[in-house]
Amino acid sequence: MKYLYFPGCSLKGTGRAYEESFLAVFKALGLEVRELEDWNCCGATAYMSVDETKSYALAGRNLAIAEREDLDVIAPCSACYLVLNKTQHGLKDNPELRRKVVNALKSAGLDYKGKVRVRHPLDVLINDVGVEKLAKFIKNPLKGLKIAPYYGCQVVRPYSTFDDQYNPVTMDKLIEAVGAECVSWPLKTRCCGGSLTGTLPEVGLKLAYILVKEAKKRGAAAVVTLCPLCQFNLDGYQDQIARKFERVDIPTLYFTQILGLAMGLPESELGIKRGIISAQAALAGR
Amino acid sequence: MNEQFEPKIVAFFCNWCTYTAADLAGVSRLKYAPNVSVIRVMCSGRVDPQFVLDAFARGADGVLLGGCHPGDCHYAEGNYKTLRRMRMLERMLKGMGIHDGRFRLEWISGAEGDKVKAVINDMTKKVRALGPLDLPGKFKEWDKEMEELEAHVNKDSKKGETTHAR
Amino acid sequence: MSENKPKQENLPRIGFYVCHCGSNISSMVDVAAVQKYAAGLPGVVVSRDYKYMCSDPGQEMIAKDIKEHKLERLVVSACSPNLHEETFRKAAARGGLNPFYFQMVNIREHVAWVHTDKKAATEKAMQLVSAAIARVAFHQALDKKRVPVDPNVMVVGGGIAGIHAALTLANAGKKVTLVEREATIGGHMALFDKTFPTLDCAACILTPKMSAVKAHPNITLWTYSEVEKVEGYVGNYKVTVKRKPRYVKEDLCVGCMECIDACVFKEAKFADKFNQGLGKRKPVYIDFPQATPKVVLIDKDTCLHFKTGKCKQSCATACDRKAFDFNQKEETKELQVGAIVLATGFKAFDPARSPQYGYGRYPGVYTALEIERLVNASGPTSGEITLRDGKHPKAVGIIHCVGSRDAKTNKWCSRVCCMYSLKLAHLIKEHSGAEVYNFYIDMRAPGKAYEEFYDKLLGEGVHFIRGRVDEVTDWAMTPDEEGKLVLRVEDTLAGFVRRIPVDMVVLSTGLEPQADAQEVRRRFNIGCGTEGFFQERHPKLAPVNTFTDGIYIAGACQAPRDIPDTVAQAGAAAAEALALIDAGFVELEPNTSHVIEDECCGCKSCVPLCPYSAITFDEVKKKAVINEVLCKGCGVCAAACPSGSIVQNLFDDDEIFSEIRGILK
Amino acid sequence: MPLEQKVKYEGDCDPEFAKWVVGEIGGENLRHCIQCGICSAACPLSLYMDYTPRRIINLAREGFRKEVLSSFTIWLCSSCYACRVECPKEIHITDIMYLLKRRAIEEGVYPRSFPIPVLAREFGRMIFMFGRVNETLLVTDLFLRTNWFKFLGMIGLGLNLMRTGRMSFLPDTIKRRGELRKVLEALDAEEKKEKKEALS
Repeated sequence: MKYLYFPGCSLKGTGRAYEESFLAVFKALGLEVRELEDWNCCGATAYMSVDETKSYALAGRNLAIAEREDLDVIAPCSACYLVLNKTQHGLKDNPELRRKVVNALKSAGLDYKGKVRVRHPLDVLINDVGVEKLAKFIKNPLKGLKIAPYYGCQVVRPYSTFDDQYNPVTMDKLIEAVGAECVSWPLKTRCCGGSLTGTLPEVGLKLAYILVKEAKKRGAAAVVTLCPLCQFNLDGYQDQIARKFERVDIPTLYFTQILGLAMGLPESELGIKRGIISAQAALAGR
Repeated sequence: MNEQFEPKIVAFFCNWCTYTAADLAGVSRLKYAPNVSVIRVMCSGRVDPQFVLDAFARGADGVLLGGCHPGDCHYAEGNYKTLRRMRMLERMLKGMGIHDGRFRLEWISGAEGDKVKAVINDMTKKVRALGPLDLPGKFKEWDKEMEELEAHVNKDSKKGETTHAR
Repeated sequence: MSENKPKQENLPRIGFYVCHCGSNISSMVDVAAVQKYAAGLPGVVVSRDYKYMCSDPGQEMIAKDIKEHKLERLVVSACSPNLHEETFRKAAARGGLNPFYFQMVNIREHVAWVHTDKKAATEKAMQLVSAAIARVAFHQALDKKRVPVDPNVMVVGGGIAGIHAALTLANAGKKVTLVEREATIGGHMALFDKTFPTLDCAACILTPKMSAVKAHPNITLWTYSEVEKVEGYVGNYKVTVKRKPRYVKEDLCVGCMECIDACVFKEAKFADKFNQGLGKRKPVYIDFPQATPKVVLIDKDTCLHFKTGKCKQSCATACDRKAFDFNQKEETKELQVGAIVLATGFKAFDPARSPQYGYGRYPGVYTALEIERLVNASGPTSGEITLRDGKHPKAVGIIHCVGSRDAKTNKWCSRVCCMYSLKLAHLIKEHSGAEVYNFYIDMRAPGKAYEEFYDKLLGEGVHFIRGRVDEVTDWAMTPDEEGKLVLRVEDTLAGFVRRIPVDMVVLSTGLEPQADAQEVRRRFNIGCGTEGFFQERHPKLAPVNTFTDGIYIAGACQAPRDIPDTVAQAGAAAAEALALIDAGFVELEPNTSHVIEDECCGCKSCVPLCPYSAITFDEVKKKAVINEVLCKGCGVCAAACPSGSIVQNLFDDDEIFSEIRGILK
Repeated sequence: MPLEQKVKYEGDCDPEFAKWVVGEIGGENLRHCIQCGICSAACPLSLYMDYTPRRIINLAREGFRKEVLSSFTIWLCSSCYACRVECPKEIHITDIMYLLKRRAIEEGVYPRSFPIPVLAREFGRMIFMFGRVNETLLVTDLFLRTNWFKFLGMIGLGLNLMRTGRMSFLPDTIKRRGELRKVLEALDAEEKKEKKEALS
């Protein structure tokens, strides 16, 4: 199976471990992934607040480039996944918007007909590959590791096509597939604070704190997520959380990282060491 | 607003589902384009392909046929007969250059007032974009031939010979 | 196609009338212009407009004109023929004109109410008028056919609606067959403890009616039975009913329940459906002590005999009336009835569709029907409010509108939940002393003594928080919340979000159409609204009638409703059925088809098309023959006849062709 | 405590405001709100808001433009869409928050030193220049423009990111910057044309 890959800005920066583990796992599974040629930033949540049409056009350029090839586009970052899907919906449902965006694209020699399908790597792993096939690749099951699955917001809401909005379960299935234990908790889709950790730390930190605290309280040794910003908030701000509330110290990994570990890929290829809160203790202590 | 082409569309609605749905659209005060005039029939199965042809021949730009959903026909299976008949008619119309949604068959239940609105608006928009059909103009010559033929046939039948020309 | 146009000089004298309908029509259609336009059309000798054509003076005007102007045809341009066609036919008859020399033009529902441009609407109205005037010239004088009505009635569904309808009809001396799917009649009402707003006990008012059904000489009660097929037409329906085996002979069992004690299962260990799974029962069981008929039955799926074939059948041995019959088979019965009342009820919303409320995930979350059983003195806990772990709740939250008023589940208001939530709040507080919170969006108490009941609850100290609960979780943020179910809600009247910890959550689930409502309505040839409830003929003026004559609907199968309204509607449905039966005959619309023998070429195309087998072939004459008693007037044959020799009354080729021409003039 | 008059006069409302919201993408269902408050209950940030999301919807619908645009609520929205999927009337609340933010920026009524609108603006500028966003540069820029004092508190995090190799100081850029600019400028031209037409 072949896919196009839309990294987005975070996977080239703070979410580097996500890119590394995603690419390593897909390669090991025999899935071909090619980076989208000359992609630009999706616009994320911030740009929508500045200019709506431009924000659609920004995503539109990426979709136009992707449409040249008849392949699904994988967007691992939640914000990218949401924005690209939102653009698909917006252009489909609103003819006036479609006219404006397509005209603007045409003025730069681009065109978009609306054929691209935007996927999340979790969707691809569970639905294209399948849990049964994944099980065959598991060499090193993560027995005894208790994991809290954390989906965050923008992959499941509002456009998810592959999971339930209230009670998503695809990552739970993956956690079970790698032999780990899935911790049941009600906060798996609650907001991590998003960009508020940076802009309004007093608010953002509280949201991140609630999550790491509850995960730990329920006995999880690690949180597993599918979004670079979630990972950054839960992992990167724990010092500040400790200063403001209490020390929690729970590592946050990407689902691609735990899958890679269970498949026996070397830690160095999966960016395990890029976690600010080290995962070593959790991985060793099981 | 500038003068735009307003298509004339003749509709045949079955009494039990689609006509009732159109009544419901009215009671619900849904708003839709005034281009469609409805002829009531008891069942969409009553619609003779000749009705459709006649409507086009007399200047309709579109013909809409509405019946109950398959399986829901008040007369058990009239709409299946409609479907078969109209599939054939569609092919014939295509041969005459009438296509692209100028003839349309829709299943609309008595509860689907909103679908009446949606279908009528959509069809009006599409037929408007296609422009006038003007079959009467195109058929003027054919009509002449037909008249001659009919006169001929009538003469024959007056002589008392049986004819199945129709 | 025939071109036998009536010649200008031979045209019948047509009277045309256009209605303002107050301002309903005249605000969007230039009525005066339509009147003037019609006056100029061929054949029209009288053209008038009037404020309300359907009023007595309007009808009088028509009758008078027919006589004075020797009118031979009548066209009225007003509302939908579904509403007033009959009215104007009668007006024509009063004037001495055959009622079928009349054509109605619908310029209200199909024009005035749906368009926004007066000029275009007026033009469309003129097209339709021109079509009707062109067609009416071809109308023929017709007579309505009279068919006798079978005086027997079938009622489907044995809830309070079906029970009440059956009793009303039986009391009027009609023979009624009441068909119920479950093993007992009683329906949802039999599950309730008390009823709002009077708090009288449901069993006390329901069970006497159930016994009356069983005892009534005019009622045949078929429980554990389902209607399989319905054929025929108004006044003359043939119904096939399937009777499921109970493995107990109904006429022998007296309901002593010795067999249940004797069952090889010493302990009741299977989920009791009647008690919403909160209690247990044995494979041989009876739903509740007052079940009607009071006859036990065997659940084949759990009975040892049926599962293994190795059971000593101690139940059968214990029965001194020898009522057990393990070889009982499904029976098929046929019925002849003139009218049918459908009272098939509702289904409670399945809260698994709103996973945010944790039903099935947290044992402390219950549906309202489960609570009905818990507070019921004859329920699994004998009326004690206990949680699944045996503890007593200190705080209870009742969430309104679960599966109602929500685009993601059901858009409609289920109408009874506010009031039953108040009732449950009162009962829970009374039985357990717990703090009770009601989470509502709008408090709907529009019935007699309902607002007063709300006032009573306010006085009892029940908390009322106006807001839709977002989520039920076991996520504790404070020590108080540990071990509790936490409800997050905006107290919209206070203007901030609150977290409220409780031990028990009650989901006030809404009312939905039965799961098989679509199949049932197809079987009875009636319609459903978009939400899936049975469609009434008119929302205001024919609320218990359907589009199929002789089939009436009552109770929550038509829309969510409470007991008082259900009973009223059941009475209304029974009265409609009585009116049909006591007339003794029905008049059928004469829109049947017939063959013009001389023109039939004997090709037989029409014969297999008729769904009612009304067309036969006369082998001697080599012509098709239509039996007009069997014909229901769909016109499929007329459309198919290659020689044009089949004529459908009121929808003849000439009539429709002239209508097309009228529109496209 | 100073007494404050709470009455609102109809003259204080902007009747065009609700019409504007309803006309924008995502604002269509505004008027259907039944004020059930599930949006506020679902919102992880409503506890910090001056008006709960439900109140914003009602204020917007009634034309209280000033109150809505100067509220903190719209800037606190983290676009998690919890309200959107819960709303029983399918009101696109998150999108309404977006369009209110845009209007607030347009009218210049947002709090000057409030970092969120600044982030939005800087984000846009960076995309126009490079086509991509470098998170490190964006955050640094943001704190220098709003509250450099807070920046000091972030140094620890910065060092951690450097240690784990997750930080970069070189702006990432796309190859065909001209292409992207053309797209964006075409939209600017279109908007100008629209405004001109609206005036004439």
